Amino acid sequence: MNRFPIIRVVSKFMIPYILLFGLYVQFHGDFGPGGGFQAGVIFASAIILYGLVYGLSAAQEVAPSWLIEKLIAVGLVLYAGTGFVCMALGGKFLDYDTLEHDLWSELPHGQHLGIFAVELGVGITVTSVMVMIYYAFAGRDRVV
Amino acid sequence: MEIIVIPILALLAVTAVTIARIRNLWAAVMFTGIYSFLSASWMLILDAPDVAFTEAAVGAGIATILMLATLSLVPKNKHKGGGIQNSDFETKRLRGRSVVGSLIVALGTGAMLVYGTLDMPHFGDSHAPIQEYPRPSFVERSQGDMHGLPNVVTAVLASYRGYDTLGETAVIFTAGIAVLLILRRNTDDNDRDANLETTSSNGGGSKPIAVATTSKNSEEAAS
Amino acid sequence: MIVVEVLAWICLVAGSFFSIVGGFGIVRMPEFFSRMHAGGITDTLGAGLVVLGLLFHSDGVLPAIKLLMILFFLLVTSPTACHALAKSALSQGMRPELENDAVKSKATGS
Amino acid sequence: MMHPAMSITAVAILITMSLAMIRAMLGPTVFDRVLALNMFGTKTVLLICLVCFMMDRTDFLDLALLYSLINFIGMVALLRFSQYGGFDAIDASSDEGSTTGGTS
Repeated sequence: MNRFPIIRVVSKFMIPYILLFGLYVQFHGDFGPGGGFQAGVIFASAIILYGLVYGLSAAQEVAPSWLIEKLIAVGLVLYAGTGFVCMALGGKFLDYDTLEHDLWSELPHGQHLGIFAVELGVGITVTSVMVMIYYAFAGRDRVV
Repeated sequence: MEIIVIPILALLAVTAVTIARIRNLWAAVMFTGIYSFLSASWMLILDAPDVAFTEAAVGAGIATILMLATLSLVPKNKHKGGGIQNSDFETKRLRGRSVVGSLIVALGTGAMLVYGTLDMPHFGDSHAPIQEYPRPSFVERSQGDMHGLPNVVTAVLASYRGYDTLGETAVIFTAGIAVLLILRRNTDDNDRDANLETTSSNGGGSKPIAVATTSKNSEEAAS
Repeated sequence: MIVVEVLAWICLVAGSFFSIVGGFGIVRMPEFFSRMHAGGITDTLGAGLVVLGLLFHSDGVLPAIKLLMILFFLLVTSPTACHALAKSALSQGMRPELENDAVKSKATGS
Repeated sequence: MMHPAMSITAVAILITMSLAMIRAMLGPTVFDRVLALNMFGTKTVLLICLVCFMMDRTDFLDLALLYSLINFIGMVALLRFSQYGGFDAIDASSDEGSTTGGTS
């Protein structure tokens, strides 16, 4: 889109706000509307906007393909791993009541901590899947 | 509120009919965007802000981009100019051939689905399992269980129904892997030329094999 | 308080007036570039007045800040999209239909 | 707080939405449709703000904020695809893009 300088500048200006809003939805989802899935989609939208305006290779410098591929699995592992940590602490799978702790009072406790970790896993998986689908579409068109 | 609700529902119906009837696929993608806007407003009025949030995040941004990307991968004459008569002809041919069969299949599926709902409790029945089971309900329990987290939807999704959400995340994971397997050509492995030569069945093949197959092909062509 | 109430009424009604005017403009205007002018009215003046009217009704700081942010993003993104739209329409050969060369631009097939 | 002026404004916005939809249906060129869609998005943001105030649930204004951000992405995507018809011709622009980005 190098024929649209205003779009380039405004996109550069908007992307931080979209990323920040995605983080807000991710970490504020326990208190207001939102959660991991929505946050993941918003975060991916910001990266895709960057790719649409500045080109696929620029987006792949920001979020490299190999990293995104790994992150698809990392999110799911984080989710299931929370369940296994609960089992290791003596509860059942995904029983967040075992996550009660008194290490640091600022850190969320028990159920809240479990929800936090699980939503983070969902967010990571959704972000990377959406970005990866975009890469798949865009990269295909470039080769043909 | 009725003064807003009825026009929104009418606009939703008009948009849905337009999406089904319009022949220009680019315009249809834009109308799905309009449908997303309207349904998000409608879900907000129904007091379901989480669903409205999902619709807003997915419908206006990602869904539009992915549908446009799909259209751009389809051969050009399908959605621009001269191809329209061709596709019209296609639908006419299909309509003449199999309208009876598809009608029977559709009606049969519909009848089976209606038959399946006969055993379900009546709509709004106060003795239905969905009203009986969580007693006290999640809304009353979640304040104590969740250290005072106000959003019950998040509590139900991530904690009370944690298994379901794990399954959903696995579905997203699987869908992403499937899209990768179908769509991606390994452009980032520096063997783009090799990839262009070989067929997609051995897309992961290394360079020497690709060269060997191409040389064989050229030999066959020469002989 | 009555002053705030009156101001909110004025802003909301003026915003809805401009919004409807722009809506009729986008349907009734003869060609693309004049329609874009009509769309610009609703996107900036109509939206600004409506959000300003709601601002008078907001109790508390957080809703007011959110409204101001919404207004800010609308005012940034909507004219940008309109500009890019006009530019790509021009680059694809559409020309604004002026009074003295209406015949010529029809001939080029805008 | 159900305010009569808000009801009037909501009805006006709904009328504008239907007018924009008429243009999106008629629209002879693709640009008319994109213009109508852009207008529809702005009007949705306003309608959601109004509904939040009419239901007295101002914490749902996040939704309007999200739409005002996301609507832009949809516009950029539509423009890019109507301009280039695909993802190609991107990488030619990326080098110049870095220099433009540096100055902005």
